[in-house]
Amino acid sequence: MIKNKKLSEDEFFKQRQEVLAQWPTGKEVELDEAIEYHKNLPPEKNFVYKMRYAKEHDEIYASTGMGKATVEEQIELLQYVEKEGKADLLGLSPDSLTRQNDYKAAQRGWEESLKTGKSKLNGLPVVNCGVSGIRKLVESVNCPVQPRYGAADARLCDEILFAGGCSNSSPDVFMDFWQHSAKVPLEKVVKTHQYVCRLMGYYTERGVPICAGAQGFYGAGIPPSLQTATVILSLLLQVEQGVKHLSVKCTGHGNLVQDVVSSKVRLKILEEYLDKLGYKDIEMFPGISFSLMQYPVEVGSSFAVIFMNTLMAKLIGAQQNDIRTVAEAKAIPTKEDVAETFRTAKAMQNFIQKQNIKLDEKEAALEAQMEEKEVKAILDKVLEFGDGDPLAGAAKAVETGVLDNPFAANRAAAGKVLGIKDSAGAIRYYNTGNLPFSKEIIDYHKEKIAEREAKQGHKVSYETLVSDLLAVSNGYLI
Amino acid sequence: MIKNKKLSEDEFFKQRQEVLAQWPTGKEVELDEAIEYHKNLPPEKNFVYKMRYAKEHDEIYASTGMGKATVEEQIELLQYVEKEGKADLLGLSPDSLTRQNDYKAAQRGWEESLKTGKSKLNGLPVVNCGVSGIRKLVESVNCPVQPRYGAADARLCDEILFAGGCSNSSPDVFMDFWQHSAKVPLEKVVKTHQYVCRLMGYYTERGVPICAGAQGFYGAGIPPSLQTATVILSLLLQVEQGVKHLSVKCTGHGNLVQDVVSSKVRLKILEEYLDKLGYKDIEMFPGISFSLMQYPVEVGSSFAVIFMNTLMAKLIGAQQNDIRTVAEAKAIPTKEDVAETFRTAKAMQNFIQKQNIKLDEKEAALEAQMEEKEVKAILDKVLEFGDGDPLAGAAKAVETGVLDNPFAANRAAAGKVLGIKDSAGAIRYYNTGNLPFSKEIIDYHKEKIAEREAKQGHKVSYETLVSDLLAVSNGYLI
Amino acid sequence: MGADNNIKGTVVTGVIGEDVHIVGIRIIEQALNDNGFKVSSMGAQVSQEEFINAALETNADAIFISSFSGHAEILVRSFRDKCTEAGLNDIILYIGGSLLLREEQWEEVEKKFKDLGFNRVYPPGTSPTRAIEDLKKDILLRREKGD
Amino acid sequence: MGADNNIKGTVVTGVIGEDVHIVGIRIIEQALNDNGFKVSSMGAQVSQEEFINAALETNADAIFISSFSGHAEILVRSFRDKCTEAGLNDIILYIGGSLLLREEQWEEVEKKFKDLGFNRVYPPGTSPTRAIEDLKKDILLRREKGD
Ligand code: B12
Ligand code: B12
Repeated sequence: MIKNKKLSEDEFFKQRQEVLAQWPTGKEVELDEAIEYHKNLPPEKNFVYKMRYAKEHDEIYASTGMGKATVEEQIELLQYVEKEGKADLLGLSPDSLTRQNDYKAAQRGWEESLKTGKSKLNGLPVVNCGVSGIRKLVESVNCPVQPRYGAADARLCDEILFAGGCSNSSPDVFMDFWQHSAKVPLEKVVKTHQYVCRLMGYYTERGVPICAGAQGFYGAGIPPSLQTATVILSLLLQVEQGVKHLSVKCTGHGNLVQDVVSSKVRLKILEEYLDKLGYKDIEMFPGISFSLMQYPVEVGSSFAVIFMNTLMAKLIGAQQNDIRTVAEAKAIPTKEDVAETFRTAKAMQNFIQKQNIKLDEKEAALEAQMEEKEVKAILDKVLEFGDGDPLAGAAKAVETGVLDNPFAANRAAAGKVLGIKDSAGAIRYYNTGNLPFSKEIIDYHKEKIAEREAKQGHKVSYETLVSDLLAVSNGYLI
Repeated sequence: MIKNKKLSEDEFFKQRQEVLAQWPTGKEVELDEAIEYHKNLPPEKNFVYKMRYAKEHDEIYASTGMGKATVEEQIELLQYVEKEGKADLLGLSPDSLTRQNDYKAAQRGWEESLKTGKSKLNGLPVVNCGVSGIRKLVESVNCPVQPRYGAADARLCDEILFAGGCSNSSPDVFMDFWQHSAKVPLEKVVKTHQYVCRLMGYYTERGVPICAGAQGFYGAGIPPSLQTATVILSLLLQVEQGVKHLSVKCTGHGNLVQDVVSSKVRLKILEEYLDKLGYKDIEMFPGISFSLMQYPVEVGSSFAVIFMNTLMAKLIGAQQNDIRTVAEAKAIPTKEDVAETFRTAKAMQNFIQKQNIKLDEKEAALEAQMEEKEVKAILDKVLEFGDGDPLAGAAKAVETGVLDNPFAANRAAAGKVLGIKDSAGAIRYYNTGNLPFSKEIIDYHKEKIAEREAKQGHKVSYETLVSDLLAVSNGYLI
Repeated sequence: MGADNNIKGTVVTGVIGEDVHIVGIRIIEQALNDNGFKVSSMGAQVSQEEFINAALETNADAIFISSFSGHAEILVRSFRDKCTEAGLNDIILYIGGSLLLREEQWEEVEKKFKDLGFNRVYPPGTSPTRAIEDLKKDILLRREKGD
Repeated sequence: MGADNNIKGTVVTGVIGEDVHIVGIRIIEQALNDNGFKVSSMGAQVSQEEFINAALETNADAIFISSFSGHAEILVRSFRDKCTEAGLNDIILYIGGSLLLREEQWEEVEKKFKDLGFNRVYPPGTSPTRAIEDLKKDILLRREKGD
């Protein structure tokens, strides 16, 4: 049975031996030495310090994933983006073989890339590069190197990243279960995540703040409340293990009222539950990504997506402007792609960050009310299943579809819930599946959909759903 | 002595003979036939109808100047931009020789361009192309072809444009006096403009609505109130001659509070003066351009400028999103430059146009109050000089610097007023020159500048002014 | 376009390798269903062997492989041979997605995967309708040949 | 940069032809003034003849021509010859702005205008400081030659 309970130091260190034995580079990790290493890094390389600075100075920082197959290529990429892209955060994407713990295959890709001088992997094979490789990377730039990835079991990879000088990760249990694995059961994912968060807590308790992020699942096309409930559960796992600094990811869908409201609701309910469950001194940094199922192929429209992302960041008070490069729809971006995208984002951020615009509050009130009810309905059901423990009931919640995800890669997903846009571009529940919603909530969404049907003069269907998923890619909101 | 008085039909037709005799193509213009021609055009090609549609449907249309040296090249350009740029309005820039009435030199450039197949002029030699050329152009596309230009004497050029099927122009007396001529005296510019507006009124009175635009002068770096006063005077000239449809251009400088406020003040005071001076049934369409002295050379930042322009358009409720292409800083844009820029703008417009965001009203109130006082101080002084006539006192106002422009090409400008940014990026009067401002107003601006000096720890200077002019070009607000 | 609307068949679908990008193939599956095909959906992270076994079990006409990791070239190496070895003679093989790490000329990408034994190759953003039209034609052809 | 800071002189400035883009040259003028040069400012829409007459009148060391219309090539044709004819021997001629209609390789633009007799050619966005440093050097050179 899973429980949301801090691993004892014994358990942690016992498991740690196994973890570090998974690949030869595991031997390079020494916790005390790593903590010393962090303490000697310039503070602006620490992700938490950097976020705190942004928060205090109303700054917005662009962030995106970037990964090459070798440390040398990655250094070239990050240095270029730091200089030519005026970057404040430098993303680091591990490759997908590493994410699946297939270090042998990653090794082959790595060696072939070293030999040919051409990237043969879709990211950096972090584990194969080892602590020394990551340190070389961290030392080659001035901004925090920010690992950005999901994996069912990131234990060894995160060990190496933290020992290498990185100070954030995203042990996001539901994201990683649903989106980053096809066959791993939830219980297993919970365990690897408890380990990683315990490790982050370990550093944090010893004066090296490490930030944990979560976004619940890839939210494109799904109404925000389900994602919010899931994010909160993921974050509760993190704080129980000793994490103190949270990067709370919010998802924009295009309707700014809904986007801003859902980010506020997300933060508010999170605080309520942290409070209720007794977690103190938690620092939160909101981030936003305009989450699309399909990014625009056409470069012009992809700048418009960055426009919306930046505007959302401004309106919700995010520190992180989590964007995709203009090459997103096509392939792994080149350094020029990233730099151009970042320059645009930087100028937009500079132009907008201190401006006095906001959302029309009146329209937002009802939306906020309904969303709060939705989130709490889900969370309370999960807590009920777990007798007050947010994780103990999670497996049952997933099984019964109280927590659901229609676009999960994992087979263990009810996959009943479906979203569709209303006439203002907000995402509504087309199908609430087994979400524990009251009639009031269900009717609210039905009404919004009916409104759209009335406006467009025909019923919505599965095709509407697909066209909604692709609208923004083609330069339309709906 | 100039007076703001409608030309009698006699005077108009007498002058018209001279005008049409300036170049052989003048003979092609026949008013009654042209009116018939307009009435047979599809309504969506009429600029006023298109603006009205946009206003009623909360749409925002991108607009930019585009000019090639031959009708054939211009057709290729406009068709490409209409299709690949999803354009709603198709700008048409006459070349600068035509603007200076040097039709002979324009003819040489035109012929050389026809011969070599390469554009040798910075715009279309409208007069040389004649009515048939413009009609060919208008018939080759579905959107309104929108002449966008300034000239001290546009009489013949506008005759040909209107007869060719265009339904807007910008007989903007102060813009054209200060910015588009170096030596022509104001009185002369007033006369040519009264003629053009009388012509627009003539069409309008016969059921072919023609829209007149004005922005006062090229406003980059100068606080909005001076421009607003000047715009209003330009518009008063237009309506007196029978113009009924106004494209009221607003200028963004980067601080959204100031930008939105100034556009509202502009419209409000315009209505007040129209009312006061007895003009009825005037339709107004606001437009906005983020006016920079120097557009970004770097493509990334230039997309960020379009971002701000579009956001401003949204916030002020503009129909026209008056933008520059990403090539603006460098050269006359290619068709690909325009299409890419327009695609971006279109997606941004689509994303934002129906969203519920607005300005923080509280901060805006004081700004609005002060700006109103400034505008009225100037206007009332000009009216006082003219014994209640807005144009009779204009020459004196220009001479004495009650109307002023520091970046005028025309030698007849006091050139004393200077602007500088405050710490929030709003433009303030660094020097009020001879503007008839109260101590309250002068102090308000001084305070704002002092605030900036305190923040940055040193005095502002002429260098600050230059660096302010270039800030946005480099991706910063200030 | 000419293809008989009564042509139906069985298709095994899935995302190959360590890849989790499931959405594209889900949409294709829905469209196949809507068009009366039997779909044997394997989901994400499917190995070559799993594809082959499912095809054998369902006596499939076609296998639809989706791949977005950028590792497709390595992941489908010798897949056609293994199909043939397993007795899946002339089974229709389609592949689609974001197949390579760097954007290359589409013609080259297509050629690469045709040389690897795929009947058809689809770029990202392919509409389901197009794939289904193609499939109908290919099934007809295959059956005629089989006759 | 090596140039004597006491070097001063007289400069005629203006925008040539039908061109009204005045801001760039205004900034240059301000900088020339700040550096102790005498500036004879002709403003916008200045003809070749007006430039030459002003230079003769003020006994100028240099003429600064600004041009943004894209028509510069035509507008300055045979300007150097006319200067010489008028007795402005070896007068320093600078030109700056957005000189051609299409962006071309800068080296080519520069060569084109050097061939037309200009001592120096500046792209848009040139800092005043750079032009003034150059001018000091060129004036020194010219005076040394004159000796
Ligand atoms: C959503 C997404 C994710 C989600 C996936 C969620 C999920 N469970 O599905 C998450 C966040 C988990 C994710 C993770 C990663 N992703 Co991802 N992801 C995307 C994204 C944004 C959209 C993909 C999508 O769903 N499109 C929507 C559907 C409807 O369109 P479609 O997939 O094109 O499908 C249509 C057609 O292609 C066609 N089709 C598809 N397959 C087939 C097969 C056949 C036979 C036929 C006929 C047709 C067909 O039919 C579909 C319907 O019309 C793309 C970028 C983009 N395209 O905008 C990147 C992208 C695919 N991801 C990419 C990468 C690299 C990764 C990561 C490795 C992380 C990283 N290093 O950046 C990890 C991989 C994890 C793993 N183990 O695989 C790259 C792939 C690059 C490459 N090929 O070189 C892309 C292109 C982004 C990029 N530019 O870097 N990703
Ligand atoms: C403002 C502006 C206008 C204003 C001018 C206001 C005024 N009275 O000055 C208005 C609106 C009137 C205008 C009109 C037109 N403009 Co205009 N305009 C611009 C714009 C946006 C900025 C120019 C500017 O003031 N820059 C700011 C100053 C500080 O920078 P700068 O000019 O580069 O100057 C610096 C240096 O270059 C240098 N420098 C300049 N000259 C010299 C000379 C010497 C000797 C030296 C040493 C240094 C030097 O020193 C300066 C200080 O650092 C530019 C595009 C851009 N650059 O963003 C287009 C631009 C210059 N305009 C252009 C055009 C074509 C026109 C029009 C013909 C309209 C049209 N068809 O689009 C008309 C022409 C009217 C006419 N009769 O000439 C084109 C020129 C294209 C080309 N060369 O091929 C540009 C590049 C826009 C474009 N991409 O199409 N314009």
